Amino acid sequence: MNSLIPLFVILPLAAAFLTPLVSRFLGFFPKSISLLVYATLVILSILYFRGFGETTLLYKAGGWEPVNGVPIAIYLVLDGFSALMLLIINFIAFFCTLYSISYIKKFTAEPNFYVLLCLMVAGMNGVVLSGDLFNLYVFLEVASIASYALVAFGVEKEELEASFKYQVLGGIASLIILLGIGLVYWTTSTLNIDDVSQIIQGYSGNKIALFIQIMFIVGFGLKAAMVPFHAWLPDAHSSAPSPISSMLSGVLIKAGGVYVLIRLFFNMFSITYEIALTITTLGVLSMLIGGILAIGQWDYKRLLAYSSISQVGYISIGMGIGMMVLATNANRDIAALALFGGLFHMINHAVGKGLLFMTAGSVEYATGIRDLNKLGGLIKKMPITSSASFGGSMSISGLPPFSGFFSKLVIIIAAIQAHYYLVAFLAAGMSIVTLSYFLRLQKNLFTVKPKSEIEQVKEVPFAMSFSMVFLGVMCIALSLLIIPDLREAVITPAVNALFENSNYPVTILK
Amino acid sequence: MTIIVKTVTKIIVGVTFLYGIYIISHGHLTPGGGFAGGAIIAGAFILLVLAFGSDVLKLKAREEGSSTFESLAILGFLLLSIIGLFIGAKVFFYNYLPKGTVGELISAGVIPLYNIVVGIEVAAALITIFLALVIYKEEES
Amino acid sequence: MLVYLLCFALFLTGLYGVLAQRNIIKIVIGLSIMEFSLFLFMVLIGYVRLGDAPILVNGKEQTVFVDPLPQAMILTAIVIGLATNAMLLAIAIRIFRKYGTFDVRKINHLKG
Amino acid sequence: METTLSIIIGFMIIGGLFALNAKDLLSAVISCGVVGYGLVICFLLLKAPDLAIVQIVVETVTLIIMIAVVLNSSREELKEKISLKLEGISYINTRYAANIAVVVVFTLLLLFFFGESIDILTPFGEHTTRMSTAYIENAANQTGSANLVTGVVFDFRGYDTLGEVTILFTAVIGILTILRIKGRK
Repeated sequence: MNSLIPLFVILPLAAAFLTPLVSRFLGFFPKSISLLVYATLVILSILYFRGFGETTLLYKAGGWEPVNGVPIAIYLVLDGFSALMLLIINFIAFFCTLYSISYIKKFTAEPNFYVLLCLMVAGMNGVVLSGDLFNLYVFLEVASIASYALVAFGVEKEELEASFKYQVLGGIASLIILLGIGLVYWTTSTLNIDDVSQIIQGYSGNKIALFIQIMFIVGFGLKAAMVPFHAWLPDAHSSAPSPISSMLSGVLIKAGGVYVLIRLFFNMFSITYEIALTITTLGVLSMLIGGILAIGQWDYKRLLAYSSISQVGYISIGMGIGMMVLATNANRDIAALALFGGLFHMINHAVGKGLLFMTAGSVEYATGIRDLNKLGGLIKKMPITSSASFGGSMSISGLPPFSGFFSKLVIIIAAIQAHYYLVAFLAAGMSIVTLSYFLRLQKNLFTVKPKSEIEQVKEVPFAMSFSMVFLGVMCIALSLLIIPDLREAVITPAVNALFENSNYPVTILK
Repeated sequence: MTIIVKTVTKIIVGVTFLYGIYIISHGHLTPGGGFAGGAIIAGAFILLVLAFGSDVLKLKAREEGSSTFESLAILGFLLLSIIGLFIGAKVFFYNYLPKGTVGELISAGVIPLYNIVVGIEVAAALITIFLALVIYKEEES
Repeated sequence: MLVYLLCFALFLTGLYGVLAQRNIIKIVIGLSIMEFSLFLFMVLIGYVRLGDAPILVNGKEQTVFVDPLPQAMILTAIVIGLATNAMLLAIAIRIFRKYGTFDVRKINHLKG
Repeated sequence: METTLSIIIGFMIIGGLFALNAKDLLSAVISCGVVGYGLVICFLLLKAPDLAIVQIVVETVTLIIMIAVVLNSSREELKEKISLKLEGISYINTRYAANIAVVVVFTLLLLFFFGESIDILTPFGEHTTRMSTAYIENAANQTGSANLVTGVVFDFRGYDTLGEVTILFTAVIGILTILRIKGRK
């Protein structure tokens, strides 16, 4: 397994580099090779869970051993948390590609679409695997630049404007992250995440550590679209082609924002109460403001985009409560529970929001309309799309048989156990708000009398409906993760990898 | 452009090209390397386009050619790094060729090869970006 | 330490440009200035007084070198900056063809 | 050394301010180029010849592309003021004010933390190496490259360079995608 780690980056990159050359002669090449690559990577990440559940694998690029205990080259690290992220990324990417086979036929320059998607996945895999700060920045830029181009894929007025906004804010975020990395190098003279953590623990009382943390919160918060920094998300996610919206909302904001925040704050800095409080506050703000703004939306994809902001808030609440409990030295089990809730919700949101954007794409594909006022009565015309949309909405808003219910429940229980009653109350309240706007969405889409313009509508092609059905089934099946045995196998390694008694540092300096 | 500009360009372009190749091939000995050399070669080409006007050269074909070159070069880079997986220490980015004596032209293992590949890649990328912006203007107006 | 302060001032100049200007080209210029200041910042960190450029010359005694790692990182970052600038300019020229202006206020079709 | 650098950075700040406030877009672009060339001189003073070469070439190419873009479109500049006048009543431009406030807050943050942590940060010119000690001591023997920066870029951190060329490739594909004439069939 150890020697297979670089394949997560090599395979999508090789597919991306080959496609422009080969696609001139073989038209089917781009889709088939991307599907093949993602399927292989999903199998590889499942292999990790079967064989190495609790161990941390280390890969030294270039074969450079540490000198005097100081790592001198780039190390790739694969532990439970990275493996979970890799599984989500490649799984969603597989179904987005499958979905795109029919969807993207409306656009010109199809091969470029698959190339950019492959590059984005390669960038995200690189971010997740990286054990080096600057390397992380480089691969974050790969993913971001590919996503800037994908948002503008339709080259109409709105797409270009959204992409410009996204690029400017994303550019500021990248530069602030680079400033943070520069400050880290100034203080510690090293870039390896684990080596930095050993030195910076000594400075934990000093203001410089706090300043670096603020820079990283601003930078990665911009990438993750937490609330004061969310201005770009609704435009970018609603203007992109629908499979790309699924990738952006489902995976990119998590791999490029939330994942890095969690990784850095748990494994690199020593946790302080102030920072934990800041993250929880940002999470609560995102949850409230995203949810409230979503109520007023009449555009299918914009509503989903605002809902993404709200759900990212839930994930950061789980993470923030875990940090607060660890910082105050309270019961570690509660922290583990909160983190479990956050990560569980991350999985659910990736699948559910990916599915919902796909249904939005299907509705747009079949009718050409995104305005909720003009839609209606689709349940008879498009039964698969409407049932998938129903499943996704209910999973995100947290109704019992669906998986979203359990993850939100775990977060709320953890908040109550940690005595943060206000947070628990707000989380439960926002769950009702979420339910209300999704119910309104369902009503407008499917039950209201159909308007005259959409009478000739047919169900979407097989590739699109298959991905939707599969993800819809996953929305229910994922609730099995609450069963202790499955939970031990999939999410607990990720939670354990984040705690300070994990073997993340130990393996590197051997 | 005037005849003076064209004549001077004809002389300078060759020299610039040679300088770019020199910078690339001596990247492991003197300052510079693949990035600088590639950008210099691209600069020479851009000078050519600016001096002789964009309509003389068949830009559309050239753009496709340069993007093909780019894909080939970047595949070469990936291949060079993947070969490390099979030779010697069997790790990604392993420097598997003999190192030679420090300071000689043929030394440093794979580094000169990386320099050449990156040089082609950067030159092709910059030329493609420039041509894409130029051609775009022609077709719109 | 004055150098670092001036470097931060350059960064803030760029930030002011990005946030306060309403012209697309000026926003791009602001981002470039921010990039420049960060490149300078990283190289300033790696400088060692009376150090030599990190290149071995035959027949010269081993001397103090400046830190090669920030230079390698900035080499990477310069090319990243070039790529982002080129993407922004492509979008800018496309927006100009569609709207006939570089003014951000006049191309505000999306709200949010 | 420090004084020379400070003077050059001071000129760069003036150039940047001029670029951001120029009336004509062409002169704005050119003064941005001046800032980039100032950076080249700083790199040379800081003993980074590799960076100086790359920066001077990249800056030239960027400048050509930017001038081409500006000449092909418009050179008109649009000013924004703190107070607007609509139908005779003057408003305070809230977005502009908010953006200025963000810059001010960022400035204060930067200054505050810089002042607080000045005793921990190593002063200019007294950098101690940790990760790069190994690079300086025996990089030449291990990689065989006399230019240490090239050794670091292509051998120790070759994986970064893979990401970097990938970014260039992504940008080229992205630009070719964005500059299509028609997006939808």
